[in-house]
Amino acid sequence: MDSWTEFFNMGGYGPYIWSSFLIAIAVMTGLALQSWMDLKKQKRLVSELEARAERKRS
Amino acid sequence: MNAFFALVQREVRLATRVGGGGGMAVFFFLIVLSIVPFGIGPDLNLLTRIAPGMLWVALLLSALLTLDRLFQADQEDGTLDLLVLAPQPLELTVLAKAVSHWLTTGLPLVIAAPILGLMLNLPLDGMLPLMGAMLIGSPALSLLGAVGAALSVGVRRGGLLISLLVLPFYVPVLIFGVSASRAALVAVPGDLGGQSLALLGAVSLASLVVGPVGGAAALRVAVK
Amino acid sequence: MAWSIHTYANPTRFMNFSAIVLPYVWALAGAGIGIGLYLSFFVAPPDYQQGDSVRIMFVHVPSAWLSQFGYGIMVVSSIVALIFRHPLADVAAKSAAPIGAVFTFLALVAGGLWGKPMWGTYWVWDARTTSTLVLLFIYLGYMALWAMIEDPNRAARVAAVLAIVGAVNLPIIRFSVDWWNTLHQPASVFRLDGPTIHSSLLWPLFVVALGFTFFFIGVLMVRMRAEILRRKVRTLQMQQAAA
Amino acid sequence: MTTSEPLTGLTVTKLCCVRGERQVFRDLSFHVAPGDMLSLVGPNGSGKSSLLRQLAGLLEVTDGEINLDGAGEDQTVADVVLYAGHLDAVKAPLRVSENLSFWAAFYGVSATQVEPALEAFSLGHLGHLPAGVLSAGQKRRLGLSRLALIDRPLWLLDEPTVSLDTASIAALGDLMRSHLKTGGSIIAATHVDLGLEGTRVLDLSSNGGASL
Repeated sequence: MDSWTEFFNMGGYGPYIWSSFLIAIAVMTGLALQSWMDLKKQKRLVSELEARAERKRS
Repeated sequence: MNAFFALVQREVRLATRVGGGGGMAVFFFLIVLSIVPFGIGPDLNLLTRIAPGMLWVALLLSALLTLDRLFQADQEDGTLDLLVLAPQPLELTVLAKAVSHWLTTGLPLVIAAPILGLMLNLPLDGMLPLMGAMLIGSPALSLLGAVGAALSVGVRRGGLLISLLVLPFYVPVLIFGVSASRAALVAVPGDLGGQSLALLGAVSLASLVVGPVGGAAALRVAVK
Repeated sequence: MAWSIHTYANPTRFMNFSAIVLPYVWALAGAGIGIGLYLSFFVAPPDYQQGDSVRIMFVHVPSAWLSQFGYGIMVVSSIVALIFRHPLADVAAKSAAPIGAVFTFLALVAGGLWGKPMWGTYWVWDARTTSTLVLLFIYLGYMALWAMIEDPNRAARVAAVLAIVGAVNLPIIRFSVDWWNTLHQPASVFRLDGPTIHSSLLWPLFVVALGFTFFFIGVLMVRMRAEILRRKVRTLQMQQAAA
Repeated sequence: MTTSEPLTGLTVTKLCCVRGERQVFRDLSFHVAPGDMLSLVGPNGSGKSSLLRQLAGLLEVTDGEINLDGAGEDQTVADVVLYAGHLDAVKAPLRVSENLSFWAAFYGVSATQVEPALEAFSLGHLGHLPAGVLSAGQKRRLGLSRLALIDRPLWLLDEPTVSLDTASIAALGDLMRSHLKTGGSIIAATHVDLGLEGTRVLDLSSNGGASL
């Protein structure tokens, strides 16, 4: 147990180290997620528009 | 070359007939600088220390203020098409535009700077270095600004966009300009004034290439 | 067809290619970041001078590298877009900008969090920090230009001019900021050369940086896919409006 | 209006135009010889303005070719073409004569030509006034007086008769007739019959973008 506390404490630098890693993880995940959701949205729009064009043609 | 001077003459004439040309920019310059003491207090020693920097920042902002009409007005009334189609190289046309912007904004501000310097308690022997540095550095503001103005032709709220695009590119001008201006005020080891003045000149010369070439490239795209 | 061979063939090929490659890119990104972090936390020793705070470098250095990498991609793509009119090039340039901006931001944040215990302040106006900040502004200006011009073809060419003008000016800005910094550096503060990293940390750092780079490429591909589809949506909408 | 450079004609082959991803027209081919007047007709959005801007080099050519026959190697479109769009390019704060003298200087025309050019549209007596006080029709005439001022073999006119009265339309017709007589060519988008002999008509509606 003691070694874990020590590990998280990081020689007193813990707060800075962990917050920098957490911010990085949050921001990078957010970026990836936002990009992915945008891709999903565009895919949906394309299929909607194509379906509409198909319906019109038939 | 005739075409070049004809354009400069026309631009200056237009600027002086609409809203007094340089007058507006000088007024803006004055009002920004007189706001400063309200923000930081009337401590004369402090004002002396920050005067060169404040004067340069105000110069940048005033130059920006007049940039958005540089090509936008011509685009709105169809003049830009004819400027692009004229036999004169587009690079020279952009250069003429930048020169007229400097004549109606940069030059009046340089002339007004000593008077405004007095308000910020800038000592008299600091005036000449300040004016010299502004004279050398301000053309770069117009030249780089012309690229930003050309990039935002036809964009709604283009004025705001120009500021976002151009201000980062003004950083070197500001740094070398302020340094050259304060050399006479603060005792610095070595001939720093001369060195920063030379660097400021180098930035202006580089802008002399970047401005017309970049501006013309942007305009060709913007018209199409 | 408005898109026809000129604009459509290459994007289609890219869509197929990226769909196959993406899983591998994500796997490499995950492996690089995972292994690198394991090595750096459990294998590498703390720095003899900076102690454990040096571990912030595992966020800071890869981010700083990618802030440059992103601008590099933008400039190369912009040149290709202007000269060869390659339809994928401006898609790549547009998609790289927000990713580059995000990593520039992360580099600044991680730098600040390292600076607080080391220098006693989150923000210093030192040469690197300042020129990274200017780079962030240029990224944001570039993105604003894209956002404010409606027609993607026009926006692409205008933005390409900006990216190239920026590339010409960035060295000048760097130099001026360096010069400004040495000018104002009070002698009492120790040199801010940035942390020198012990060699036992160098390998893990390299592995993390590699993982970050693959992450960048992965996000770039996703964003490019979305951008290609966005343009297709625009075309379809215009066709339906015209019909 | 004499043509400064011998130009044997303008050949357009399979020209396409895409505006903001929308196809405006495609596979447009025609030839214009010296002395030819080509009238562009078609509904709104059929691409009359776009075609004129493409010919002037102000709009990207998506596909196809525009050839200036007989033009020298170093001759560009700018040396051959005079373009009058639907904006007048008139600066309100400048005097009428100043407006035109600027274009004279910018296009390398002698200042003595300014007065006759103004006279072509009976603006000579207004030269001292600021252009801002002119009516819409007068501004139009001031813009068109560039045609009398600058000497280029190929005129591209976009709705030149808008807001002109009958007398001015007649004056424009005279100017165009003398341009054609001296071997010049004109391509104009206009609904008004200018009474020019041998006008050919190019109907753009058949190349429409509706066939997307």
